[in-house]
Amino acid sequence: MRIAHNAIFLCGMVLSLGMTMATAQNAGTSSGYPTPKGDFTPAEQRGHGLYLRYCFECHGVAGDGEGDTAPFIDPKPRNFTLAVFKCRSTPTGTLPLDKDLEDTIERGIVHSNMPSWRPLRQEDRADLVAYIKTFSARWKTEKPGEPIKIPAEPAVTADRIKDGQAVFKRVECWKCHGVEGRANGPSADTLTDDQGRPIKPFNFHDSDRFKCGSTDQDMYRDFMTGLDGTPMPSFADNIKPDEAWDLVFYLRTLQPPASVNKKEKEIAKQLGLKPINPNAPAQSDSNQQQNNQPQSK
Amino acid sequence: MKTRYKLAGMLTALLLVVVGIFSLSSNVSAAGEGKITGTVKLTGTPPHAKTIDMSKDPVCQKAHAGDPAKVETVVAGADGGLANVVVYISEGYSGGATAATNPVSIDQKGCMYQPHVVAVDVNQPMKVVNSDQTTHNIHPLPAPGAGNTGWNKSQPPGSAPFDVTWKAEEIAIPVKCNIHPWMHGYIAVVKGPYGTSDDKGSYTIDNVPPGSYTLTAWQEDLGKQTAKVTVAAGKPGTADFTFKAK
Amino acid sequence: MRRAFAATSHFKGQIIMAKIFAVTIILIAIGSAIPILRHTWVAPPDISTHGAQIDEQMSETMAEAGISFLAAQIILALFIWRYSSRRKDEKIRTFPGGATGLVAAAVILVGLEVMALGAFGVKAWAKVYFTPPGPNAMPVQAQAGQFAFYFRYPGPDGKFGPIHPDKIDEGTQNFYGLDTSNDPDAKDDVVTAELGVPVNREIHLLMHSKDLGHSFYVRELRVQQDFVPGLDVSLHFTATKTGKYEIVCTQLCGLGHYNMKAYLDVMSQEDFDKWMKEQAANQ
Amino acid sequence: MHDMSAQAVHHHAPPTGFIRKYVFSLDHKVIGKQYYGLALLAVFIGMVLSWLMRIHLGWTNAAIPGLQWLSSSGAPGGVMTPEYYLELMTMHGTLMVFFVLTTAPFAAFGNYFLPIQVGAEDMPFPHFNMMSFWVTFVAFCVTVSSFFVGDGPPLAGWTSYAPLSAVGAVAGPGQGTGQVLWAAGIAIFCVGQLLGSLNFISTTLDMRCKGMSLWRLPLTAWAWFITSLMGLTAFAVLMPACILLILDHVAGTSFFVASNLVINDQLQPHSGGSTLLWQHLFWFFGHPEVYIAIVPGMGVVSHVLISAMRRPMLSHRVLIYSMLALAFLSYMVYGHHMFVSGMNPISSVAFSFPTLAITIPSTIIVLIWIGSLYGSRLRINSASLFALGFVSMFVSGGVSGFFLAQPSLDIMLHATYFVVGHFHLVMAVAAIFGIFAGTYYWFPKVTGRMMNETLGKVHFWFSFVGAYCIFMPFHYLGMAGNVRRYSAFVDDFMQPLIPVHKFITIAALVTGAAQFIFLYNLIYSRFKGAPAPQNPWEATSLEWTIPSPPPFDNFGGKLPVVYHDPYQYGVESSTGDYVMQDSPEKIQSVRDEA
Repeated sequence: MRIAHNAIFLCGMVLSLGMTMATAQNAGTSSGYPTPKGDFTPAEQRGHGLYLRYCFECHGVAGDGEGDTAPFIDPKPRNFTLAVFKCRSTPTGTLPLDKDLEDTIERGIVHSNMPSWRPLRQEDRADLVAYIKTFSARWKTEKPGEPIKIPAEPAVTADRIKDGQAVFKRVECWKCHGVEGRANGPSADTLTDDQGRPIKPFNFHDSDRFKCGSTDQDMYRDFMTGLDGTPMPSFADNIKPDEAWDLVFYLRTLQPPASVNKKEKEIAKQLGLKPINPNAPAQSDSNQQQNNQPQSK
Repeated sequence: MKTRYKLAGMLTALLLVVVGIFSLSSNVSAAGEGKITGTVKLTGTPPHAKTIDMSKDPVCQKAHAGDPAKVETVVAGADGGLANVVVYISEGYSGGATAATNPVSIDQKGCMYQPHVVAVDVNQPMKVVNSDQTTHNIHPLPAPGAGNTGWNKSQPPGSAPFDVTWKAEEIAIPVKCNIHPWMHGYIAVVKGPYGTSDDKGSYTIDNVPPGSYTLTAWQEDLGKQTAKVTVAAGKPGTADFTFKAK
Repeated sequence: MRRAFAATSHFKGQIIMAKIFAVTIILIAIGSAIPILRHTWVAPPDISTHGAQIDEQMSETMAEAGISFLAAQIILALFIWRYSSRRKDEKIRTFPGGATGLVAAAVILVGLEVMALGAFGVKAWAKVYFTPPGPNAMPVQAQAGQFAFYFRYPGPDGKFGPIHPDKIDEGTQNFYGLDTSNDPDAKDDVVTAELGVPVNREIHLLMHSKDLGHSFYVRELRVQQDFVPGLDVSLHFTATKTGKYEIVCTQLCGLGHYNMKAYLDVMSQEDFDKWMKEQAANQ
Repeated sequence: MHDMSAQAVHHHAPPTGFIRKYVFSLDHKVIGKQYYGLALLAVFIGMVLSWLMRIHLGWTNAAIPGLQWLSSSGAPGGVMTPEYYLELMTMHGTLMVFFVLTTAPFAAFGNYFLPIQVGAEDMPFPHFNMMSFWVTFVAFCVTVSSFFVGDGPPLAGWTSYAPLSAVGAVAGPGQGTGQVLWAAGIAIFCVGQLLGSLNFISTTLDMRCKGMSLWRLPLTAWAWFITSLMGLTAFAVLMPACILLILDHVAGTSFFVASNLVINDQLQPHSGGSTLLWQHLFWFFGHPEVYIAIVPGMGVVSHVLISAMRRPMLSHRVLIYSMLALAFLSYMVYGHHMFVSGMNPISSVAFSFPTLAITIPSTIIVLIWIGSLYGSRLRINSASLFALGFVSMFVSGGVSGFFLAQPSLDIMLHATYFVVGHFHLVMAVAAIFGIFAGTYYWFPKVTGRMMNETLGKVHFWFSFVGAYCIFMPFHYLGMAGNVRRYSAFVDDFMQPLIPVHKFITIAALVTGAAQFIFLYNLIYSRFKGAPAPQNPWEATSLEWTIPSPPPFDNFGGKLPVVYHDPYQYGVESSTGDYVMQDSPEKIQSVRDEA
């Protein structure tokens, strides 16, 4: 008994002393991150550490969007290995700018589980982007697209809103978003994203905030770039910049009253704007069914 | 890893000491034999020197009442002379430490380092002085593994100056004061004779035994330049350098 | 069995000692209250819009704490005075109401009172932390590092240029690691060593730590908030009186901690504009 | 309660030979004395450190003669450098909190008297018990060794906030080797306390003699039991935290260091760590630690007061329930150390109310102490003086908690001398007074000799008045916004406060010097004191039923049997106004008036 005890005791002493001395040896000198794996740049290395702290639970260690919490999340976390991103300032099919990704991380994505990471520091977000870009080879082979130009926003007028409604009808936004923008268009229920997972169109009556930012400029950008990975296409080729602004103003009229669309709502009220009728010829949308005005929510 | 560096550093240090001892005896005759002189000039417009805001510490601010201190990264004289350039023998010098007797000093005055760049021989004592009525901490940051170990000491006002020596050649060790973040200087630890250019850009290297050498001139921002020079008995060698402003 | 306390001389001695002790306690209690009542050492007058509530809360708490302090000390002293002189033959009596009364007193008188105090105190706290900065609050970024504060104004474009930590070089006065040659936003950023603010203008302070934990403490503003490395904490306040006030660091950050300070310079709008011009000229 | 008097045979024979008897002894009494000695050593060092700090704060640029020999680099020419001040401050806090306030009232007294008071021959695990002391001793050596290694002890304070404590030597002198030694020392200390707590818990639960129900345990035993419960959980959190800190230093991990930190113009290669994590881990230990330091003091003071008042407390059970409530609440309030730390301000509010709730059990305890004085026959001696001083100090320190429990006031008072005054009064001074009371009270039992009463009273007066002179002004300084942990006061608004600091310094020097009276009294009485009877205070609990000093196996091989509640005072009996716990005589026993 006593022998055993002495043995244990001495081991304890020796161990603790040994540990202390050993640590004292390296103290302060080797303080640093483990040697980078692969050919990580310092920024990517830092991003790696941040990713392992904040991101991988949803986006997965491999960045494939298959994190532990992914099964319980809808919409699903982004799969970085595809390097396909919704919110870009670059044309559809191209890679986004780092700035776009940093903005997304800072802004978060409303109507989803992606929170805003504004409390993180700007330079940390930059590191995260640097690391996220290591998940896909596209970033090595391709260059980000040329960011689209957003012309100065014109003043909102009644005609513009009418024209916007016409555009809404012409390019068949209503097919998915519904004639009143209630996300109840004919093909709304059949939509799937690129991975074949069901996805809902945006219901303009729900909120005045969008996934990729809520300003008029953001809406404009969404038309022109599309939201890659979702059924929302880019209309850069069949909407002229002016028409895009019209569309912006029209869609504002559909949204619940807020500071951003006060003007649009007033004009719409004066016009007594009615929902479009997809079947009628393009000119006269005026004499259509009176039921539920956009405002009546 | 680290320990190997340490070991290397200590070995070099040991070696240097031995060499030093030898050379001291041999240099006594050679001392004052030859010297190298020259000037360092700056072409192009020197960068705009930002003024330093010392409002954080009233003591410092008072020291510069009237003319605020300026950043000393590139200090050019009226006639284009470039100051704070360290000129040393990078090749061809066989002897060890010279002039190890006269201590150079780095003074913390008006919350600036005077001189901004101090050159010192390996194992030559360097005196650290605090002439201010505020506490400074002098914090050299040698590159890891170069053989010099960093330290960080405070000097309250009125506390005695202390001497330090550097074990290995290193050009140059940045030195800073954490309490006054704008305070930055350099300690150029060279092996053998050296000179530092004054605000007219002229420098002198004493105690150079006859022979032909490669000189290197180092400026903290503009980098290094080299020149060949020959020193004969009684006839000083000359070498001029010209740096181009960024 | 030895009677250690029977010797009367000894007994007298301890009675005197007890009475001195009682008096001392009372003297100390009253003595410690005097500087508070005479406001010998107090915080400087408040220059913020939210500080009044904090001061009010402070004085209320002081009143309550002071009363409990004096009451407890004096009763303790009185009991010591009174009951140290009782003889062996006197009967032990118990406090009227026993423990139950005391527990009730503790819970009702002290407990609830203090809880209520705390509940009111939350209002002052909420005024500082639960209200977002106004839409036209002036954004200023404060960066703390060993051992100085530096402040950054976004300049005319209202945008802060991105920070590149690897470009930070205090030797060349690039405290924020700005890349003025490449970043358009950074070109017009103004970095200063003192926090100049216009009076009666709400300031939205974005607190950014360069290296370690620091803290931003201005007594007159009734503001204290730590800098957290890796997190950008934001704070907002409005200074209502012009003047120069000291900003000190209250989070131990190394050997120069005691000397880590800067000045808050509250200026009239035109002085501020002039000052801002000078600073911008010196970038 | 199973009968243990049947197997009243000691499970290890009396040791022969010096080592086994005095060094690696298994006897809980010797271990208790060893702990007490360690605490004395630590408190002496800590006090000298505080002296140096106080002198520096009073006369900042004055050369302290001889200091340059203590540390030539820390104090060139005797003028203390800022980093040396912070190093002394760190070591003062560490030594005092861990090696004095935790070891003396809990480990030292508890080890010696808990087994006796529960009527046991020894602790259930004597080997663990011995190991707990020697591990603690190793921890002490490791911590103190940082004075002599590298460039001195750490300067991050006893709270060692990350990242200052985690990034290594680049953050300043002492942050390399010194900081690692500190963390290692504390980690080892936790091991020792965990072993000790295990022993205390099992002693209280399993080793009670016949008739000793839990409610019949004296308040001291209850206090130690509650403390050991806290220690078991609190130190179990601190130890891993310290190990993670060491890993951040030597293994290059980033538990507590965020990314993109630029220290001395060097971009640190860490990433993803959380600096607030350390504060959460530390204070989850740190706040219970406060009660680990003070609750044993409460027990000792109650114990001493009762035998001085010649009557039991108004309510034995309410006192115990209140101490339990303190222990329980202490886990839900740690966030009040972090109100302005950058933690979510909502959680600050959430933490503030449990903190305020702590005033309720504390007030109950104080009121019961004071209320029990009413109608008592108070005996004044060194022990009871210190016990009453404890009550006064506890009140003074406690009320300042009203302020610090409110986040809105913490904005003004956080990290000022107000905090320093608060925790020194309520935790340090009060706990130390508890230690003194216990020492004067139990010294006769431990050594068989009485302590000198006169010296004791002189010591008390210096300590009591001195402590108030030192720590009351701290509150005023704090309200004027005097920031703590400053090695010099360069800010303009602090200049008028420096005279106060000078006053405090003088008070501290005098009060500290007076402690040598105690030391002398301790040593002198140990050898020359008047021989002590078995029960000098006419007390009732079990430790007074055995000879002083107690024999090796406490009860001479025959475990006692308990018939009464612990404090049967103010009753008529054959022995006078009290009845020993183990006397079989039938009495009209004093009931709990709860």
